[in-house]
Amino acid sequence: MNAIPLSSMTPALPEIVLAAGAMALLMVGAFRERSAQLVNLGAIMLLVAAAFLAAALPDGTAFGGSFTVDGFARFMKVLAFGGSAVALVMSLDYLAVEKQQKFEFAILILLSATGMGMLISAGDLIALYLGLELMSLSLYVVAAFNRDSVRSTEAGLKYFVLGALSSGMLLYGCSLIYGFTGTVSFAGIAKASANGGIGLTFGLVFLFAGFCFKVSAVPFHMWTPDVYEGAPTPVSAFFAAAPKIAAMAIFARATISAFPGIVPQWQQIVVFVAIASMVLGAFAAIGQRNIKRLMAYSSIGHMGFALVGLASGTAEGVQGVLVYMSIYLAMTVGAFAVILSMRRPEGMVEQISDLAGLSRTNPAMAFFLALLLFSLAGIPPLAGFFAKYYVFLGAIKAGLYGLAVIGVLASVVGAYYYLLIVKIMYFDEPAKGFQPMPGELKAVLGVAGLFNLLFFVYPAPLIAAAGAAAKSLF
Amino acid sequence: MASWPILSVTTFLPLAGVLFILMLRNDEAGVRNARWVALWTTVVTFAVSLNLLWRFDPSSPEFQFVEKVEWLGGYGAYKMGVDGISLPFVILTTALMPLCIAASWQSIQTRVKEYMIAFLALEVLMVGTFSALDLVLFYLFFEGGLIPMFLIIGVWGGPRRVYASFKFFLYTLLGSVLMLLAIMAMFWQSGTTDIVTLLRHAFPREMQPWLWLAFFASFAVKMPMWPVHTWLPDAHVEAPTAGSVILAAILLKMGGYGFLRFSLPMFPIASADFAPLIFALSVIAIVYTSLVAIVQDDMKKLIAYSSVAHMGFVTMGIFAATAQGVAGGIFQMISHGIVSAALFLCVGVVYDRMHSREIAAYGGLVSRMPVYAAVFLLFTLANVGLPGTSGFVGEFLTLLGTFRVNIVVATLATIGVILSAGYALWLYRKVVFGKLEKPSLAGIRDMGWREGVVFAPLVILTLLFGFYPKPVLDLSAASVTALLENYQRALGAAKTAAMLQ
Amino acid sequence: MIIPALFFYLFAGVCIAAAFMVIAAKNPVHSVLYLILAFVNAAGLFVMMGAEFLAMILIVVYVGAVAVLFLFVVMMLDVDFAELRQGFLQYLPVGALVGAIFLAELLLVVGAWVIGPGVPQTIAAPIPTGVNNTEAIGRVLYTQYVYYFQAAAVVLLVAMIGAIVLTLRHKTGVKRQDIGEQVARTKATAIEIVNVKPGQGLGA
Amino acid sequence: MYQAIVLLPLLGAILAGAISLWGARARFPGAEPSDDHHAHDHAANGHAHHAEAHAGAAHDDHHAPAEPAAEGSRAAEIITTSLLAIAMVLSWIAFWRVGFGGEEQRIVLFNWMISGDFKVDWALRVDSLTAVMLVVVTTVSGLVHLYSIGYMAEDPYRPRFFAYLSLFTFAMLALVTADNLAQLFFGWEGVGLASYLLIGFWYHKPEANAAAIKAFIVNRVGDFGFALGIFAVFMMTGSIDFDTIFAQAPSLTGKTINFFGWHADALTLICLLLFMGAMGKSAQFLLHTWLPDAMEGPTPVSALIHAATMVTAGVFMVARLSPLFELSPNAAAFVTLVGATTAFFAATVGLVQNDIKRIVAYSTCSQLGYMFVAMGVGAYSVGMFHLFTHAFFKALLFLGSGSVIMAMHHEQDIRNMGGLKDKIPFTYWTMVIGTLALTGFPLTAGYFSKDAIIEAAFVGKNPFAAYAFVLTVAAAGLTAFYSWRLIYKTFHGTPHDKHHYDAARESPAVILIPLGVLALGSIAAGYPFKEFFAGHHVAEFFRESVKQSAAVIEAIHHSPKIVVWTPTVMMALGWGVATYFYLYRPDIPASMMRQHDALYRFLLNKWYFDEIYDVIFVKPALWLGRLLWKGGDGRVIDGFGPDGVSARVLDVTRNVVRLQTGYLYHYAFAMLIGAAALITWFMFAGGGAR
Amino acid sequence: MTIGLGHYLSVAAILFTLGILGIFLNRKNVIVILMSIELILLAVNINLVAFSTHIGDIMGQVFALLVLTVAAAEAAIGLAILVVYFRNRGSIAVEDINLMKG
Repeated sequence: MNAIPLSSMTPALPEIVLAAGAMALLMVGAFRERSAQLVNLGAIMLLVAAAFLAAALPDGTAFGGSFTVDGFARFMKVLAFGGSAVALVMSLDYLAVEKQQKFEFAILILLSATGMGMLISAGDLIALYLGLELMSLSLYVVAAFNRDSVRSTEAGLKYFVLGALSSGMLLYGCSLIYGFTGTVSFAGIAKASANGGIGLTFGLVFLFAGFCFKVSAVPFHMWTPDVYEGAPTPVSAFFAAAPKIAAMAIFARATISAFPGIVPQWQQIVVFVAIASMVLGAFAAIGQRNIKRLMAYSSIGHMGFALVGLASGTAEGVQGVLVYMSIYLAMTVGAFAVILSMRRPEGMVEQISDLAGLSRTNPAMAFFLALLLFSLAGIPPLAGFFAKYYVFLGAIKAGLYGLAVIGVLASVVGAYYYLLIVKIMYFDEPAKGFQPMPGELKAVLGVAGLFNLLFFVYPAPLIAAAGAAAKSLF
Repeated sequence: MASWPILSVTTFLPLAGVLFILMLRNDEAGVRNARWVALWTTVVTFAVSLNLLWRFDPSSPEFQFVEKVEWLGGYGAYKMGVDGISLPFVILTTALMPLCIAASWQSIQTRVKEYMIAFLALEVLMVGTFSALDLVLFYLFFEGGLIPMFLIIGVWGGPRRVYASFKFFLYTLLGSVLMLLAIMAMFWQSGTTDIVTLLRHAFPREMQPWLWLAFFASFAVKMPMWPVHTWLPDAHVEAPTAGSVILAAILLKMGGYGFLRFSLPMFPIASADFAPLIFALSVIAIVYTSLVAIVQDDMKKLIAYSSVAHMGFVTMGIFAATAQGVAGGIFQMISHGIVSAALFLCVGVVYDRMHSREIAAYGGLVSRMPVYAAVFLLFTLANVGLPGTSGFVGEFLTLLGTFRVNIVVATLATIGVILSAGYALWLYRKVVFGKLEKPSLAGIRDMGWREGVVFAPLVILTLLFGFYPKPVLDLSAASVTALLENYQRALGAAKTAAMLQ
Repeated sequence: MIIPALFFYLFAGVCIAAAFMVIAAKNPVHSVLYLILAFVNAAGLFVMMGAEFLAMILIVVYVGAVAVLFLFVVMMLDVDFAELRQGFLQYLPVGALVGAIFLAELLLVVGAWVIGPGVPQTIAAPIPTGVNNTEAIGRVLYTQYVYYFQAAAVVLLVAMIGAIVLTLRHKTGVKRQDIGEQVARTKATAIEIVNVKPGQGLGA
Repeated sequence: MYQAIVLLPLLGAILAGAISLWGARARFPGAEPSDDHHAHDHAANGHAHHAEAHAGAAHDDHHAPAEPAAEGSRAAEIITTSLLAIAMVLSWIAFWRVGFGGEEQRIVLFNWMISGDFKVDWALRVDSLTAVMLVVVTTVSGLVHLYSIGYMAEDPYRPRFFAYLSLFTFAMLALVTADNLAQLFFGWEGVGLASYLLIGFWYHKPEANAAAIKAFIVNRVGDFGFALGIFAVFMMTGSIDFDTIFAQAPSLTGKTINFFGWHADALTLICLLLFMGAMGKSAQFLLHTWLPDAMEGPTPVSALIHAATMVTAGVFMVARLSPLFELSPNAAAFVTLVGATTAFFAATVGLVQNDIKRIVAYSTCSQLGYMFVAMGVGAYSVGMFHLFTHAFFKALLFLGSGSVIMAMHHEQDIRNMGGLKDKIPFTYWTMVIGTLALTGFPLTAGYFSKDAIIEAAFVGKNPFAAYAFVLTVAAAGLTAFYSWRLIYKTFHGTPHDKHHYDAARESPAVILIPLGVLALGSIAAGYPFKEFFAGHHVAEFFRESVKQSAAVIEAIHHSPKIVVWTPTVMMALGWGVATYFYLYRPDIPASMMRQHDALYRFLLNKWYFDEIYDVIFVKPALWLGRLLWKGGDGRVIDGFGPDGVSARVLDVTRNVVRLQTGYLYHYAFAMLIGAAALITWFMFAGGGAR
Repeated sequence: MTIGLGHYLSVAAILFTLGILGIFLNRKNVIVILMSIELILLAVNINLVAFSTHIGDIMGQVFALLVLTVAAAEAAIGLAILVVYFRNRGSIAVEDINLMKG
């Protein structure tokens, strides 16, 4: 019996802080009346603290390699925790106005973020599974958080059933991989998988099915629009931001660190999935009337683009993924800040047509949303362009020309529906205006918009950080 | 070399205007001030760009005023500079912008601040496109121009503005994304996105056709070449006057500039191989669109189609790869920039008064608008390519240069000279000549002093460059010579290599 | 050697048949019962493989808790059983076809299973000899892999919070006992002394 | 001095143009801009109503002359005319100095285009050929300016008219002083432009506009060839300077150019292409259709542009490029063929026309044909001689016609005239002189030049010389016939339009003086110059400016007497028939007209060229344009391109969205299919990736 | 007639397939879907245990134990969501769960 020194757990400090903080806040919530606001603020601070901690921690591993901290993990954790924090910030007003103020919401977000941290740092299949489940279970609950709404509960139910199915597939894949390689640790798998085998490939397919579900890549994407639409809007914002990052992180980490020996196999899968996602995301979004659904399809498409970077399987590609995810985060929270402000006196609205003539009724909001939409469409000089630039750079280097061509063509189709929104905001006659934007949403939108607009001025830090992070994976 | 980053200042100066306008309040005074701020910004920018012209050494084929800053972490740098090929376009852009602002003075009455901001942003992107010396930076500026132009067409455009703006945006985007991929492939192949380095880089023979085609996809749409030209008439018709001016005068030139800057020098073998394709498309464009122009009933559409035809001369000249062809192509672009801009402004003058672009809605304007008639006549003739106007020099040189290389192409293209007389004079006759019979036109007034101020420089330049095109030709001569020398050398080397095998 | 084989086929056959009935049964209550049957037989298989502890857990946790929970919910929700199975056959052909292909491929792969060449070197925690299965698991679970243990605990916490936040209802109008309030009651707060003058009543 | 000759008219044009714009502007001031939009909008509407009412009251466009003359009309007239007069004087001095003094000059003004090995300057080339043209152009132009002061007196837009006239003169002078092909082309197109503007001067007349455009476009067809010719010259010689080209020309013999698969002899091809330009400008057969229509313009214009100067530019060009044509017998033969055909064809059409100006126009066409015949057979100086004399008498005839038209209050149909000789005697006599000269009455100017051409055709060595001889002789007869027909129907017999007849009166002096001067020229311009153009002094006079063909000139002098007399006989015959027909038996032409109805119509409709061109060029072009627009751009390119693609995208979208049914089992099924597809892929296809 | 690894894996594969089929062939009752998920997890556990004993590594069993734990948590959440859904919708028929689509 060898005792584990406490100091060896420092790499997991952010997660420990989050988990412990969540429990503490749980106590606060449970034993104090009307403490939701307090818990929310506490949770935000915890997330921010965790983000800083995650950024500050040095490289290292804990729990016998189950938990890894490297540049990649740091980068992704900052994004995931930051995204969670922003999502929580954006939910404050909504929850208050919609009379949904329950302290459990913040707790669940915190625990979900803990799961994300674990997922990002996972060093073996079990840690991966536990992190994934910790993250997902919280997500299932928050999707159904508005428990008196049919739509919200339906969203939760759908998400749960399909999520459980996907984790079943993922587990089945894990079991096959374990059986073939005799180990669950990524490093061990990498060693044992050097010469492939059909069984391992099968395991890979099932494992990827699980990952694809979490990043909502085609054909495992179908929950996304329904859940985005049905879930309370701040929850959709949260879904679009943080879990995607964590899932993409583990997708990248698992494929790169565990399967370097069978690159051709997983590359084929990723290429297929990326193409399918980009194309479907672009096409299906065009037909949408509900802006949340549209954002869902948009996120499907964007995950496809991010996967393009992964498909190349090189450091450049992963760097592209990291850059993509960071910028995607900024774009998507900004867009959701607008969606969360689409409130008329009679309630929230979420039809795209409700944005008609926004450039007249609220020019600043329209301007920033337009910026974000052009950025989402990948038009230079906005940040979204650089996101696409770096992933395709990776793909081209890896010689994936077909993928790249289909990708850029899909981005053109995708540009269409973003333009459609711009058109509605700028070219159409004004509809009734929205209520004034709450301050925190203004701040989020402003920061996100300016980030997207001015990213090109000094992109080097993010790119360098992403480059360093990507290298740590190889 | 300049002690201060004159090129960057030229490029980004309009942003100062944007900031000023943003600070203005949205009341009547603010709107008025927005106009003045925009005008002064563009005028100052023009003045600064003249400084560029002043200090430029036309005898050197090298890039000048080069600035370089690390930017994308090894995947692209901020590098600016101009040579004899790009400088004319920079000046053209800065020179036309004040005119566009002035031309929009009264015709734009809604969302004036936004309009001015869009134009100033557009100026930044256009000047940047012509002075970028890094592929990624170039792409950034090149594509970025879509956003303000999309808004200009969409917000301030005509009745079918949505269709037109979407067509414009998506069409050009579609072409450009392929170029982006080619840029990446070039980066990995050569290890740099620095245009100056790439100009000397020999891309492998088997790679060149693909890169060339990708760039072609972008520039052909932008140019626009037949058969990817159909966005242009729609965009022109719906855009507000100044938007049409910019579109015709500068945005189209980006395609030709791209061919000159990238296709020809970087992929010489592919350029030579694909020259027949370009020739064929150019000739089709010239004849086809001229014929189409003849039957138009919308003034702007007619001019738009004629633009396509004129751009056909440019592409043909460039890919003839003779000194006259290339220099003629450049000159034709500059000249077309002036002339088509003026023609769209001419349409704008009557559109502002009557709010119709139907040719049939006009007639006999000469008896009420003599000055307008004279100005319109001059530009109509320049459009026809009458010697003594700038339109002639470009057309003549491109044809001359092409004839040496391919007689059939030059001959067929010359047919366009006949047809252009047909549609241009027909338009002029229907609009300006004839009896003034339509009661709606009885009260139409001639050009005011502001319109006069807008047209005056264009008139002067059209005539000046017609009689004395030397300044423009000299400006680019050294660069063109160097370009063609490299091109021939590369072809020669390829031929030798092929012989050795 | 025939006995283990027979037992294997017994457990496996019953398990598969029960699993089939889970999805095919008309009545969800029956489905739950078949599920329990499948679990019990799977536990038998676990025992055959030497994983006694897991077999026990399967019985205790799954049959004892999860399956009962299912039963409870099925009973609680007022479901119209008669309509079950309608439309079941609608997608059966294509579903069965895909399922069959899927299964055939899985069987082909797992049937031809060979241990990868690198496996013996990669084993992280060999099954210790001389200790029983429970202890073997315990030894690693509480030491080397306490992380998993803790993480699983957090997962369960989430499940608790989630279940509570979703289903717990604070019904308004229901009087609840508040001990603190009861204890804090004083005479001043509990009693109001009204001085009623005779003959006048309270109406004035 | 030469700069002055060329640029003075330009100065005049600019000044007059400025006056014209200034005046027009004063009449219709521009919109006054205001920053206040609301006010502006309102004001604009108000203006419209106001101005409408105003227009109804004061300006009535339907009676153009009612408009007051533009301000500064007089100033414009005086400026342009006097500048032209100066240029004319200078030109005669130049003619003397260059032609007889031999002071040939080449004056470089400044660079025009420099690009690689291509270099063109603005330069004046003054040699005898130029000098001849200078005097022709400035003299006729000066006289026409003067004439126009009277002729256009009632027109409200005189400054504009004079600006155009001077602009034309400038362009023509630039053309004749050109030192290289590009500059020649500049002048070429410049005169085309001026012609376009002047034909369309009365812009409110639809026919005038149509004629103007037609003139420009038909000329452009010729220019198409001209331009190609320039390109070919540059390709073969590396230069378009005349000196360089001529120096290199001999070395080009035997070289070929692959032109659409035809390995053409380089020089022949070049000459043919260049000649195509000449055909357009000089209204030769096939490209002549614009000239008669151009008579829609004011009569002075017809005299200046469509008789004396512009249309002879083609002839001038061939003369200028004679070193090239000389080396290409095939091209020269073609020139002869076209010239002869035109001479005959136009004469036949001229027989039956009724519009006084059109008759003269066809006559011009025909005479240009003569000149080309001379060029074709190598008698360049002879052609130039005819050009020189023709300028006088044809301008005279046009201006005389103008005088008649004025007298008849803008009546142009000779069927409505008659008996005018007593009302306007001066005009009558000058017209008769012009007609005599045109028909080649002995000792008039036309006699020397025309006979020389016919003789040259007779002695010519090229395959079409004989053909040319026959046709030119025939045309000489026809010319006499239609010319006298015009005189008789206009001035003799009985007036047909009593009202106009009574009102007719002689034109003012400002009109009659030019007529007189030109009449003098028509008589005197022949004999004194005979030896320099078609005689023994040709070589001294022209020196290197045109290719000498001493053999031809020599042969002319030794041509048989019968040949010398033939044209005169033909002239007499034609005159006689005309006299008989129109003076004594006016019923004969009428009955002939009835008997040969088909032929008459054929001629009256100008061999149906306009109709044929309409069917084979204009209509198909419009049809094709519409087809390409609606069908090509609309249906095919947009249909399969952007519109089609976007429609397909929407179709796909509809289907994709339909996949998203909302049913859990479909979603699960999709996931299963995805996984199954992937493992199947690896099982059977992709597994082999390694 | 030895019972090897392949046999256990085959059983697991059949259970897995049945679980998946259960999810998308079921039309009327969400609870059965949840049970199908349990079947899938059971299949995974059989796999893990089989591998674990076959290659002599205890990790597989640890993994299976954790899967069991998480599966229980999952079932709890799933049923909780199901219950709230039922409260809102009054039905748990699978075909009724399609408010959102397209």
